[in-house]
Amino acid sequence: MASERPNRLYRNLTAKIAAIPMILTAVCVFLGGTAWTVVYSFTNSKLLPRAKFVGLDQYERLWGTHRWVVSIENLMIYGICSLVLSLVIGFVLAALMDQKIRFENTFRTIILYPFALSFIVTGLVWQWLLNPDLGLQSVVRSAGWVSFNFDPLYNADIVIFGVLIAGIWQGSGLIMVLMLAGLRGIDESIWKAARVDGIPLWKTYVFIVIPMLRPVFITTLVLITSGIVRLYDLIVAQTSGGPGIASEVPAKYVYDYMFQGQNLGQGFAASTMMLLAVLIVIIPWAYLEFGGKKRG
Amino acid sequence: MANPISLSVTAAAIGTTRAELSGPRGARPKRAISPRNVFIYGTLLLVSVYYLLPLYVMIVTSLKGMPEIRLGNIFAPPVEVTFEPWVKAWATACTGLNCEGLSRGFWNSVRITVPSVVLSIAIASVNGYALANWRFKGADFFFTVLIFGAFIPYQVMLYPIVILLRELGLFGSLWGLVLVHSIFGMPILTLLFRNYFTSVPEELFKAARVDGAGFWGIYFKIMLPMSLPIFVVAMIIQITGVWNDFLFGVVYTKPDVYPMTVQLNNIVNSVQGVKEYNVNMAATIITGLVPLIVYFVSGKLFVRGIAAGAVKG
Amino acid sequence: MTSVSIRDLTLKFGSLEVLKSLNLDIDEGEFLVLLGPSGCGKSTLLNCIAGLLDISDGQIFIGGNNVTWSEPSERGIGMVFQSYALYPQMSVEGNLAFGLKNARMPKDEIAKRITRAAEVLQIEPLLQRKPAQLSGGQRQRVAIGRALVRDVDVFLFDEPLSNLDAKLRAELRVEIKRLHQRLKNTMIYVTHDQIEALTLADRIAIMRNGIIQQLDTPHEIYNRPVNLYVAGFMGSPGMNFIEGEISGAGDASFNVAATQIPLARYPFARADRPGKAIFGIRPEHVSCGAAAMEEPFSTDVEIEVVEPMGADTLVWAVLDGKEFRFRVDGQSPLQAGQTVRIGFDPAKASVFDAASELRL
Amino acid sequence: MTSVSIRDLTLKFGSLEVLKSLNLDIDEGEFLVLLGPSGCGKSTLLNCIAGLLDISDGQIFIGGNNVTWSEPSERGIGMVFQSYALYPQMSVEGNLAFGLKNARMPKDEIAKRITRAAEVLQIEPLLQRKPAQLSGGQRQRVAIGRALVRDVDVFLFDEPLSNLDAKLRAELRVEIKRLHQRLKNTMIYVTHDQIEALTLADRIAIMRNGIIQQLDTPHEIYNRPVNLYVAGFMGSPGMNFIEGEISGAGDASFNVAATQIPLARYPFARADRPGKAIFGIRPEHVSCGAAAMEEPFSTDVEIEVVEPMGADTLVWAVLDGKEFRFRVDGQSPLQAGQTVRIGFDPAKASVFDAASELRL
Amino acid sequence: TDLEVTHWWTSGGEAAAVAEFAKAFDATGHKWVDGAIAGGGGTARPIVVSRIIGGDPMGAFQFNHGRQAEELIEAGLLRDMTDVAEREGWKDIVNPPSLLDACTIDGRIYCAPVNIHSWQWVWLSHAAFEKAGVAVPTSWDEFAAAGKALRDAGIQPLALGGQPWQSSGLFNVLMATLAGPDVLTKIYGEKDADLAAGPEMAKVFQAASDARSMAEGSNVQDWNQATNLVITGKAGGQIMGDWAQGEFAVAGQTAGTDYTCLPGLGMREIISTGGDAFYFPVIDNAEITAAQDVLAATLLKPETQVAFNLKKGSLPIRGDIDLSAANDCMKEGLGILAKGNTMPDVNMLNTEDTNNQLNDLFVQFFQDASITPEAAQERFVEIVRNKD
Ligand SMILES: Nc1ncnc2c1ncn2[C@@H]1O[C@H](COP(=O)(O)OP(=O)(O)OP(=O)(O)O)[C@@H](O)[C@H]1O
Ligand SMILES: Nc1ncnc2c1ncn2[C@@H]1O[C@H](COP(=O)(O)OP(=O)(O)OP(=O)(O)O)[C@@H](O)[C@H]1O
Ligand SMILES: [Mg+2]
Ligand SMILES: [Mg+2]
Repeated sequence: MASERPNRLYRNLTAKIAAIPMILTAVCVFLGGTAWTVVYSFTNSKLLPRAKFVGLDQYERLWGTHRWVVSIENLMIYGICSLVLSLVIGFVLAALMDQKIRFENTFRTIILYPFALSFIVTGLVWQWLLNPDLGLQSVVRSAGWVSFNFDPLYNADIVIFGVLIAGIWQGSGLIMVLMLAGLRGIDESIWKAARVDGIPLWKTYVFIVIPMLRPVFITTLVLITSGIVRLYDLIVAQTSGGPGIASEVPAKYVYDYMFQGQNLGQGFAASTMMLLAVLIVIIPWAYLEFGGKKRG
Repeated sequence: MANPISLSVTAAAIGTTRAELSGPRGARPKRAISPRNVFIYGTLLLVSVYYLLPLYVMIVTSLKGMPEIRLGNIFAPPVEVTFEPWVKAWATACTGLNCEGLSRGFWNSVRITVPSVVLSIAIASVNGYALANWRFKGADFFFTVLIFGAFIPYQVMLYPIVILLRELGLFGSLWGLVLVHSIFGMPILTLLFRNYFTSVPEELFKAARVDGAGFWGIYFKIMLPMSLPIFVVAMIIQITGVWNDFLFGVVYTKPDVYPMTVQLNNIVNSVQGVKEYNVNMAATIITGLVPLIVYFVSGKLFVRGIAAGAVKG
Repeated sequence: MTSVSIRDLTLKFGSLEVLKSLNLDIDEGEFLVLLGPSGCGKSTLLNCIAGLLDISDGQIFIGGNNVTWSEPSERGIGMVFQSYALYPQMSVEGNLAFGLKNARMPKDEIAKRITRAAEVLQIEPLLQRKPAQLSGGQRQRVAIGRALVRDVDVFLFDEPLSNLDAKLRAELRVEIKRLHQRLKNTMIYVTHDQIEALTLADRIAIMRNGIIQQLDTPHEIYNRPVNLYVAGFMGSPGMNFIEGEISGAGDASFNVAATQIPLARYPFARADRPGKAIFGIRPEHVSCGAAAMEEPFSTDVEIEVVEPMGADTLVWAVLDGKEFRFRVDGQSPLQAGQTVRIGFDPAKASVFDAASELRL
Repeated sequence: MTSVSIRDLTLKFGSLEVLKSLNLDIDEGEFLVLLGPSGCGKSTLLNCIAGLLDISDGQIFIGGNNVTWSEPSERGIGMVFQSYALYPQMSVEGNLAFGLKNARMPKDEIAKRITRAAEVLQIEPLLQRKPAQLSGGQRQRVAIGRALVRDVDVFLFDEPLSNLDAKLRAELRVEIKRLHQRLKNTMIYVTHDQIEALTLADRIAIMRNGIIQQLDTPHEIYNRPVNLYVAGFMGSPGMNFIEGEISGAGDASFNVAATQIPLARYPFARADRPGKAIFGIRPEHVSCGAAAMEEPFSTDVEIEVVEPMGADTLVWAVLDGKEFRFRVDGQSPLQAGQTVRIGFDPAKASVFDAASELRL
Repeated sequence: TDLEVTHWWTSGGEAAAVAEFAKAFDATGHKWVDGAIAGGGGTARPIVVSRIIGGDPMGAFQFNHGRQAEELIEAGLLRDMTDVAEREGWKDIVNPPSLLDACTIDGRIYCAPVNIHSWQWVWLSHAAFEKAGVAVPTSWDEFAAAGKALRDAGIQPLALGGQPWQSSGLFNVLMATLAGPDVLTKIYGEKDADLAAGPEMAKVFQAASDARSMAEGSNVQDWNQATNLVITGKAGGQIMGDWAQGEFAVAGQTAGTDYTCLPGLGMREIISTGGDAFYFPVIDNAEITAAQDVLAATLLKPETQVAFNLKKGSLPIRGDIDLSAANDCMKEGLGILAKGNTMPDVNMLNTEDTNNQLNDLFVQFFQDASITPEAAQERFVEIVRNKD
């Protein structure tokens, strides 16, 4: 039996070997890919990546581009609305589902099923439902309300909300399930204590329960945010960025410039800006998750 | 049982006033249509309409003929039910020269989805297990990077991965695509598994180590049998993701292994004259059918697994 | 005066009848303990009184009012839970004030009450802390405080101490007792720890399967259990039970195998004495060694295990092939394997009918 | 012969030093109990011995071998956990067999060992059940069985009884004691319940903040605690402490306010007796009423709370303005508010230096 | 040998045309494996590029003529087809020769041009004008003047799809026909920013603004949906390249009776000579290389050219073939081509990057009436100044 202190590296060697796929993915793909992207964002690569550095030119152009600014604005609007609405709708629905209701399974299934569909499908369906000549607007008009106007996908001012309707439709089910799971995890005696204290139900939710659901909110926040940053398929399927450039988003900007515009450098610069934004979100999260508390 | 209580009770009962006895008694009266119930069920029903409307429209439209669609109301049920759009979507819709509809892509999708799901879950569950129970130095760092990966827009990684796959000699093959799906599924799945395994009592793990089980012994004999709910969650998420993927399927493979979604895109985007909404809708439903069925079948386990794995952020 | 009065209370969960036509009267200022094994319906009864569960049948009166259909907050009760149920993100002060603020009590009144409660419970220095920063005992005190500030007539406790370790439990037990002596409120206290029940209660109600088995003072319950169940339930280590037969009428004796225990000094509660019976004697009523010879009954037993417990020592011996426990002084020199003389006074014993399990 | 031997064991979690250069020798067949408050490092020490934690410094020997860097399964130890840690998806038999299968033992040998262990623990009828179908006590027995079948030299128990209710705890305690008497393995047993420690241990190690305060027999620890901490920790209700001063040299006495306690009969451990000191006497060493007058020291106290606990009664009184507890018979007629004479023998007391808190 | 060919010809007319290629190629004993990607160049190009970079290229792929493939050629990823070209005498037959120039880098030929597409057409619906009671216009100016009448008749005056390239295409057509091809060549080819800022361009922008008001309310995405509006008489006209012709053909309409086409918008007889070309990635497999050679040769064979271009509605790249079966519009195009009134396609002058920027500008301009022509021109000048 060993009396020498063995090399640290060999302790739990199997575990380390088993983690190699993860380490490789993390380091080679995510870190490596990111670094590669950042490096090439300083070049003037066109169709193929080329190491001809041009400093910050791509970034200057990026921020001078009207479409990028619109994209960022859209993402902000969509992001904030989607975050708030997803959380609110998800939570309210979860709270309703938590009232020991009948047909809970049915309602839950109805609310969650869009989650199983792809964004492409979601985009198509809602594009159709919101089509003024075929969808809701024409139906309401043919029902007699002739002046009814609801054509978000063809109105540059509100097109992003048309996308939002579809995005919420698809995403809020999962949030609801997460919240519901969180609610179910709350100690029943908290509810009892609040009732004995004579606290109205809504106050119990707002002042006691919601603060207790912090971990769930963090999980959902991560989920929703990562979805928002990646928003692409839905836009492409639903509006293709239109009308005009009114519903453009950064991910689409990246894609279009990299592949359609054959200007990789510009695409990489835009990606780098997006990654930067992600880092701003994720660093506080990682800090909360790993910084203070240790397992014990 | 005859005991002193009954005595004391009668004595006390005599002492109480008659007014007391006439007060409310028994269960609190409940009305089925209370404002509370109206609010709850009303809201839920209203919300259900919002969630069901698209599905309804999809189904109804897919059963109509084109003339009917052009004339009418998208919410009206079909006057004349026709399954032709379904047949067309499945078997005869054309893209370029291929007129096999979605059927061409269905088996490809299966062939892509099954190994992708299996591999990604296998890797992610081992990762999660290693992270939760065998915390080695640097594990948290790698994990954070992995989570960071969850936020990277796919488009950004398109080229680096092309290069990666080329170097691995996997580009264009089914396995290359499987690998890509495993890589992009890894962050969220690993998070799920890690959270789940963290919630398994540590003592179980210790007991198994004392019993002489190694890394794999504990994983297969102790952890795996306990983690059905989280596997279901991972499976649903991954099946949905992989099956619905379009970008990777089209970029990293070639036509003979194109998944169904590529076909769907082709059908939907190859407009021949007017858009054939009924065929599009039929194609859309057919494409979404597999994840929908998987989800309907295992929905309950999904919710259970979510409760077990995801909430403890 | 009666403070809480329960009439024919029945509660069903679906088809499961958890409380069965239960009657209970609690006097004002009384400390009543509901004691029973897990799942017997103690918490359910408490929740019914608090109005947290809708009852299936019967009536509940608190302070003379019929509160059967009232909201929990209108019943004049305060409740303390096993898991404390503090609002985790409010400070201690916030926890105490929250209910009062909801009742739109003026600010200075709230402050006054909190100060008073904090003083009574000695949690003044903790008022600004969050529950997570408190120890178990401190949390428990805050939970009590939450009931205290509301100035209620009846306090309901649901196993308030069972999450605490033994030492803290002992201390808080005394604190609750003192609190009761000071406040003189009616208190209904659920526990499955008999030491708590014995030390705190004015009266104890022993429950089993939704039925109250015995409702009496701790002394009576301990010394004169009405049935075998209560006898076995109370006391740790439990009463020694010996199965046998009663013979004779006036100067009866209890016979088991070769041993005869005279029952002349036993105060029979009933006249009819059937044959098969169970004889019970508490370990602490057994003397040993020289003292044993002076008891009305004595015999030899072989010692199997000796458990020194500090203040006293528990001895596990074998009497007629059956386990027999008795308690001796902490400094006792007894050793496993030894044979020793033990004795007891049958007057301190309890004898039960073997069939009905009722006290004879 | 030494069975387990720990040399200068240090363990850090990050910068937190949980165990500080700890030394401990455990004889073969000894029953050692690690006792201490929550968070003092008991489980950590046990995990180090088991090899479940990588130590920061020091060495561990089991059965004469240096096992500092061995795998847990190679150390010849078996471990029983607080939450049982049974593999939920395996039957009882599967649970017992798992370790043996891992060691690639032949099938018939496995069967033989399981049969034997099941017999010893009386779980033969349960072998085919899943853990979820077992009661708490049965689960605990299976958990012990898992260590038993592996035929290990050293059993490690981490609070094996603390999830059980009081009654079951008392029973299983005796079973573990019997098991030890039969098997004569070395056992290391972690608990924070002092009754368990006193009843089970050959020797007790009292820990605090990762340091062993006293390692001795239960009797010594109970009656001659080496410092104030141990004195206060052991015993429930705890020892009464009175702060005061020692005066005189040969026929010293302990002075507090008006009261003087003669220390002539106290067996001083050390010659130097500084002024300020703390006098400790256990509640059960205090007599009351008539008996008090016969003790070397007696005084009057006022009774505050009386806690009848069945077999005996705990009285909380006030002596010189300070809380003072003593224990009397269960049938005692004492009442709150009464004044009563108490007395004790200073020879049974413990006196500590006020500054160093060490026994004088 | 199987040869996988990637292209984005998936609309009705396009698919029928591709089928002709496939038929001709299959007749040589090889097999055309169709790799159609719907969604246009934007979707297809990254697939092509990543497969080539990824080392698993298709046998051949379609790109637009011009600078799109430049870098791939420079990186040595595409085959030098000079041998085939010489064997087949492409130099002599391809007309106009500028088409082959676009395939030529450093004197080597890298692609096989298959058709000529011109952008400068407007397609007018007879039914629509009849309904509006206006004569079918003969020039852009007349069309613009008829806009109000059409709108009053409940007809969408100008059909315009929402895809960005349609908007910039429309603008480029206006520029070429109203300001003239020289201006366009100067601005795009020589980055003449002053000219771009000048009054001539201001006029073009003004015309674009008129077109914008005519196109308002045209809620379609794809170009052929827009064409369909014209075919069905829901819209008065559409400015779109000659590929729209294919859609009219598939719909069974006849030029002159059902619809009218005006090359150069009826303002100036000029067409651009863009088009599609096939490229052949380097594949280390002799059989495939041979099949690529055969395909390249087949694509330019006279019979193939005739069959393909008739279906596609584009002009053949060789002047020596008989197109008597062609319809009037196509014949007009051929005529202009024969006269040599050609100009280079925008794709040949601009990189995709610049096109992309123009797309962004004009799709916004045409969809958002609040952008003044002046503001748009300013941004236009900016793009021209910075283009490479
Ligand atoms: N919401 C419920 N639905 C159905 N059965 C219930 C419910 N709550 C409790 N029960 C059942 O009612 C019985 C009484 O439960 P109760 O909680 O009152 O027991 P208890 O005496 O408080 O036990 P413990 O000491 O474990 O707290 C148990 O058998 C329990 O299973
Ligand atoms: N994995 C860990 N990381 C960091 N600190 C830890 C870890 N495990 C335990 N600790 C700390 O080490 C100290 C000792 O913990 P340990 O579990 O040994 O206490 P214990 O004596 O067993 O307490 P208990 O009676 O509550 O089980 C505690 O302060 C604890 O917070
Ligand atoms: Mg309970
Ligand atoms: Mg511990």
